[in-house]
Amino acid sequence: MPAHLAGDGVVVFFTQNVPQSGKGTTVAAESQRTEEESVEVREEPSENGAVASADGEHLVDLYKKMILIRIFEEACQRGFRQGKIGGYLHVYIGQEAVATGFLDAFKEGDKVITAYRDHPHALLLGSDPKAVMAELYGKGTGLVKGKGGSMHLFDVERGFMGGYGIVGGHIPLGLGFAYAMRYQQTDHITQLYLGDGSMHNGAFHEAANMSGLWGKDGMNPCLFIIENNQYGMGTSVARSTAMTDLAAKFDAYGIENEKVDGMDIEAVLEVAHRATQRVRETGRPYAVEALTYRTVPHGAADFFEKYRTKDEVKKWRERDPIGLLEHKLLERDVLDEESLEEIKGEMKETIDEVVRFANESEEPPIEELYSDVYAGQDEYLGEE
Amino acid sequence: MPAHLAGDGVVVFFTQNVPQSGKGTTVAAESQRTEEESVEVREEPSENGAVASADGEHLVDLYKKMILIRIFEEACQRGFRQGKIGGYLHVYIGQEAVATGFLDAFKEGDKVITAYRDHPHALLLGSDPKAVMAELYGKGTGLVKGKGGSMHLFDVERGFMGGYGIVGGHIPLGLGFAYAMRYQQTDHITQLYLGDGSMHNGAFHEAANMSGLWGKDGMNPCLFIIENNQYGMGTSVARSTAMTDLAAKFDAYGIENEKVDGMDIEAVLEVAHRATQRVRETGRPYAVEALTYRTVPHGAADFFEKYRTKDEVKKWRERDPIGLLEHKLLERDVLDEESLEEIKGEMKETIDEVVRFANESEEPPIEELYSDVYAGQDEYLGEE
Amino acid sequence: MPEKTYREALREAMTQEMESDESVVLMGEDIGVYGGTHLITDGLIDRFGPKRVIDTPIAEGGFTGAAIGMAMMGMRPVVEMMTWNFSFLASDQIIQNAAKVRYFSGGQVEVPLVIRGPNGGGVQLSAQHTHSLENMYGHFPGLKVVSPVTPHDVKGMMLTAIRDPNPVIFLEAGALYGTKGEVPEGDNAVPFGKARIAREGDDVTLISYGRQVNLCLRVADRLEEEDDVSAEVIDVRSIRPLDEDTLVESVKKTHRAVAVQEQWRLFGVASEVASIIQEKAFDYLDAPVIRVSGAEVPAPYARNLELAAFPSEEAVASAARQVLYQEVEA
Amino acid sequence: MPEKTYREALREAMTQEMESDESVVLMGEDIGVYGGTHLITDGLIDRFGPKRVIDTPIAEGGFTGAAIGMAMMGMRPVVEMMTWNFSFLASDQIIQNAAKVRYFSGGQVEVPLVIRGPNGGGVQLSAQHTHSLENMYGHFPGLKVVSPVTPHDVKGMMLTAIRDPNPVIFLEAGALYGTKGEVPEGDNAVPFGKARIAREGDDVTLISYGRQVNLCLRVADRLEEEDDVSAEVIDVRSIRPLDEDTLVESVKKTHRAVAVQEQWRLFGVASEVASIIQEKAFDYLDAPVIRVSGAEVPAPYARNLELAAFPSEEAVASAARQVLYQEVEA
Ligand SMILES: Cc1ncc(C[n+]2csc(CCOP(=O)(O)OP(=O)(O)O)c2C)c(N)n1
Ligand SMILES: Cc1ncc(C[n+]2csc(CCOP(=O)(O)OP(=O)(O)O)c2C)c(N)n1
Ligand SMILES: [Mg+2]
Ligand SMILES: [Mg+2]
Repeated sequence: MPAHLAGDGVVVFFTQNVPQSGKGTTVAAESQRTEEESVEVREEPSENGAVASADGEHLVDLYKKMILIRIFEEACQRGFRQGKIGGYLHVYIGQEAVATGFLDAFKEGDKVITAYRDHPHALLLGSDPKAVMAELYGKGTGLVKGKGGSMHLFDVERGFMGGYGIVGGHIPLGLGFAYAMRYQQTDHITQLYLGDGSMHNGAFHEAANMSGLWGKDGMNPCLFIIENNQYGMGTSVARSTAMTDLAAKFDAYGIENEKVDGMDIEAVLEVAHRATQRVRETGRPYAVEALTYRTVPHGAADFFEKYRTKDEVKKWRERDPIGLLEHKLLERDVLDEESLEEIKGEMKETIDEVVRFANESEEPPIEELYSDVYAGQDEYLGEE
Repeated sequence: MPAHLAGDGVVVFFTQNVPQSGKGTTVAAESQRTEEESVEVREEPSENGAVASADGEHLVDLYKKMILIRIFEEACQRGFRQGKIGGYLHVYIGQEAVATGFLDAFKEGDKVITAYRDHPHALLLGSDPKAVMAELYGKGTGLVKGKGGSMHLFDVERGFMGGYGIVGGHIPLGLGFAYAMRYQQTDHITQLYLGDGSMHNGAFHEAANMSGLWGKDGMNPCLFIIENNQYGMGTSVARSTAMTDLAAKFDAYGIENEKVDGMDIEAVLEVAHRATQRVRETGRPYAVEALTYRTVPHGAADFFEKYRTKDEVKKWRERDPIGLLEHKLLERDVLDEESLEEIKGEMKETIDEVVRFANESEEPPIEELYSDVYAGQDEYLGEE
Repeated sequence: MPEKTYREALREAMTQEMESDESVVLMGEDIGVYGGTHLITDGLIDRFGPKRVIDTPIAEGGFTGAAIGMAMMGMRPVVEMMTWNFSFLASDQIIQNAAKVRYFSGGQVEVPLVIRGPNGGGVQLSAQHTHSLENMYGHFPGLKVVSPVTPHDVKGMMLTAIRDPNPVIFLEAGALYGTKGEVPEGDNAVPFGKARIAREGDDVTLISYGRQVNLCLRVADRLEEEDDVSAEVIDVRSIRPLDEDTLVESVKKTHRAVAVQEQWRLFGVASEVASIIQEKAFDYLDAPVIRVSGAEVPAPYARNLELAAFPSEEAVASAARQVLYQEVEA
Repeated sequence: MPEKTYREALREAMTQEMESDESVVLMGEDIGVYGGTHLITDGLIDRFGPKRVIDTPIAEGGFTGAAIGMAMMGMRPVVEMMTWNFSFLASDQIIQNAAKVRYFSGGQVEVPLVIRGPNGGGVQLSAQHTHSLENMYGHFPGLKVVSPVTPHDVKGMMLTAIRDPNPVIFLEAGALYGTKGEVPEGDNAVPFGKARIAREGDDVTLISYGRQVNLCLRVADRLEEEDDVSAEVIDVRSIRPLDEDTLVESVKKTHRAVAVQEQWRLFGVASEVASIIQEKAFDYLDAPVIRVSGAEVPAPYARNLELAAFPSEEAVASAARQVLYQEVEA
């Protein structure tokens, strides 16, 4: 069962054991749905294929996750403005459907790696939101003991391999995981998240090429998930490359690819399960470009945005993934306005508690400065 | 006039003022040949377009150049085995038609940059073969005063910007030249040579992407010339990437591209003039993958070649660019066997003289160790 | 003299040189339309246009290499490394090409290139975003490396850097972009290779650079107050070339020295300083040169840990006291 | 004990560990089918297959990063950097990920990774192919850096490196791959952090590592013959951690030291050594520690220039004489 958000005393409210009955959307040609599954979606998607559309309960579950992320991220922004959170802070507001959809296809044993916009990935994998927030608050109760901060979340036990601050630098690591998982003869895969801006960096190129190459021997089950939020900081895709079809860039590496509307959780879900399954079965990489948008500034410290118009932001807000999902839930009579409000209300309370926990936690003990430098006997090689 | 091979006392034997009358091969659609030009091919190709095929005299000229390269390179290999040449030595044997063809389209003011397999580029741009050989012999009379050796030939006055030893590392520099030439409002271009193996390196990716991007504003007249000799050291193209169409990799950067038979000098010539003209006119990059083969080991120190079969080498030797050209010259009655032998004989003598010069030259004076570290007043910042 | 921030002084130097020399261009990530992540280049794209203020993709190696190519063609690019932490990605270009191409071309080219950006720690930027790379780049012949700490010097050294025909690694005290100081109008070019005596004193020499100079000045005040000790503070400011004479002269006067750096101890600037002093002022030293460095750990995020990782007033004062009151045998 | 070449000793260590531990794999350019450009891995692909001896594209950053990922998953990759000169391209992966990911993950992962290859000059490899990067990598906490010079040590330290749960920068004396020495069969693991006394002596300590150890041994013989001086030669061999004690103990005995390195002077290993000795053996020193380094120029190609650029017997002997016969005041 998804220990998910089950932090000490935090209400667990995601539906468990979601049955996945197909409801309209396409099923990947090469895979077939089995009848009547009552496995947990996140932990074990259908044995031999992709899910089709999610049913109502499943959508509600995903809705709650997206709301969790949204409210958590808003709390982060407040914490930053209050000076409680330091360093660099990048939130996922506007992009929630992407990680939420793809991690729905996560299977225990899989590995997830991303850059610095990493809170949702930890939360969705079940890291305790209290520990995540405490990390941002620089506390000893933090997910990585206060040592990494916002950009360096890790929850290795749950498959979350981090949390990296150098654009593109994490990409080669993801292939390494994928190789290792095949070398160790498991059927696990890597979900490797990357930004549009990172694709013009050499690290991406070298990694994608090697992934394609190793994939020929079935040694690289790596799903590249491009979070194309249209900008790398203030530089739009069109100002960073002459060839703006990011998915198609994978052609150069022999990696099959497609695009998905990253604002529509159902669309993401469909491709997520299908692509995940395919990568798992073949040991070959696959790439999905999710078209999305961050409706907030790049980093929490950014105070002006010369590089895009208010109008543009407004237009994208109309396709806000949470708004879109609410619309579906209402339209399909899965939830009414009141229940939506209720969910948000509950989540706010939860997050208030999370923030309180982070705030009240102690700073890490000073000895922590010197630990974890080396593994084994020589943790610290300096003086004192 | 091509000062070309006009080293001190070295016979100048390339035809000057080569008229370019089309003779059969295709003319690029967008360009037209003017009547009766008697300009030097290398210095000024037709005003408003590509050349078509070369006439007999021109072919003889190119033949001599290719023979020069071949015999020069063979002399290098001997010098290496004799211990006269140190360090790393990479020769161009088998690939002669590529640089010879492309540099036929070189126009004064253009810039040429390549990696370490750089002797032909210097020779074709008119560097004194004596100075080139003396460089390899580590002498003060060398092209770069004995400081760079085989991998670092430079002849900036003639447009040769080097000679680099880090695979891929020179590629970004080439774009910089191209940008500068437009910034300085000239119509010059960069001829940027790169190996098949270098294309999987991040430097290539970042550079090609920026070139495509800058090209949108006409700010990157850069002709990428891929010397695809099938291997990066012992690793074949197919063992280094899952997508082996190297020209097509430029699609990812919005750079138009094509392939050419790099063993057929006439084919190279055609694309060289057409592509050069196009890049010059548009300020946009263009890429040509020349399919070729080095029929010798990667480096002069390599003593075994487990990575390819003798049979494969033999097959490619049948398409040796010099052999192919000889065949054409004979078939078209441009030269007879005897004149071919005569040309080779003369060239051997010339190169013998070149080698003698290199051998008899003095080592650089020890003060040279300390010069050229910094420009301006502080040439050397160390002690003594 | 007008007071300006470090940021303004820096921008002023670049603007001045861009106005007087068309070959000067700026390049980097988000320096144009976005205004620069640290606002150093804010407004310059409007003034000089996108051909001279060039926004690049996130490709440190690629754009640094392109800038080297431009410099070889006679342009004078000033490249922003958004932070020096990203420069590992460009280190091949910087070390293998910029530093050496003049030499291995037998002097046929020059590389008048400046690479600039914030160096050193900030506030809780954590492990991947906290580096002091002066020793790393300072090791390589062919490069010049400077590290100005005052608004005056950042302007003056930037003027010198842009005019220098060699590649200059320009390490800004990123944590001090907002601090003010006197900055002359016009041309206050500061030569490289000359250390600055930030405070005169007789009893002990505190040697440092970058934001640690301010730390040393505070410690000097404290030593004066608490110990009645007169400390001289030297701002090395030019890492390569390094002004050995000023260091040695000072120690010949004070007989005691402490070298302070934010970077890690092994193979750092302080080791070089100690090494030079013991070599050139051996007979004048009344105590070993003591080094104060950052803790030997990747930078932690939590503020309390981070503060413990950077050199502190206490650590510097205690090192000074150690060299001051040391019993000397022999 | 059987005599083996440095190359054979190295291969033996890797082979032994591959046989006993399935998680050990090799990666790098042309290490498999081609046999390794320096033949270190020759024959291993036939023995262990292409899944354990992985030929990579020319993508130093990419494959080093992939190896870090494998190591984080419990594999033990041994990456060949064809030569360390290419490692600038991987320096971001090495410094930002390998060295730090354990720390910034709060200890959740280990990175049992070895990156190995030839370091230092060869014969006329010229500017881009001649670097000694021990100080560069040695600066960063999280890495271990070693530099064995004997066939015995290269085997023993490789065994230790592969078993170490941390990233190890393994700098081979590339110029000595063909030299022979005694190498025990089986397990001769050499611990990190312990310097080796290559020759005992009483009058002066020559401190070095890599191929300069052999140079120092020759100089020691010469000093014995020509000056009747007994020189101790220390092979540092472990750059990080650095064995300060052995250095300090030796100098407490000899009172005089020369530190020799092929690398450039500023911020090099010799500066660190000098700095440590003056700090910890101040009262024992009868002369300053003198450093002998490579000339402050990119490596030239011509053999006569190259020889003048590397430390020579003459330079080391003259430095030794300088510290031996120095008039000491005070
Ligand atoms: C190598 C490197 N260069 C620059 C930066 C500074 N930087 C941080 S985030 C960012 C933009 C990245 O854009 P993208 O990959 O699209 O991710 P997004 O922030 O949009 O999620 C930049 C340039 C960095 N962290 N690393
Ligand atoms: C960054 C880097 N990695 C490795 C090497 C070693 N090396 C020298 S040449 C070469 C092969 C390059 O192949 P390719 O680009 O196809 O050029 P070719 O030699 O075939 O002309 C390699 C790996 C290097 N010089 N630089
Ligand atoms: Mg983005
Ligand atoms: Mg090749």
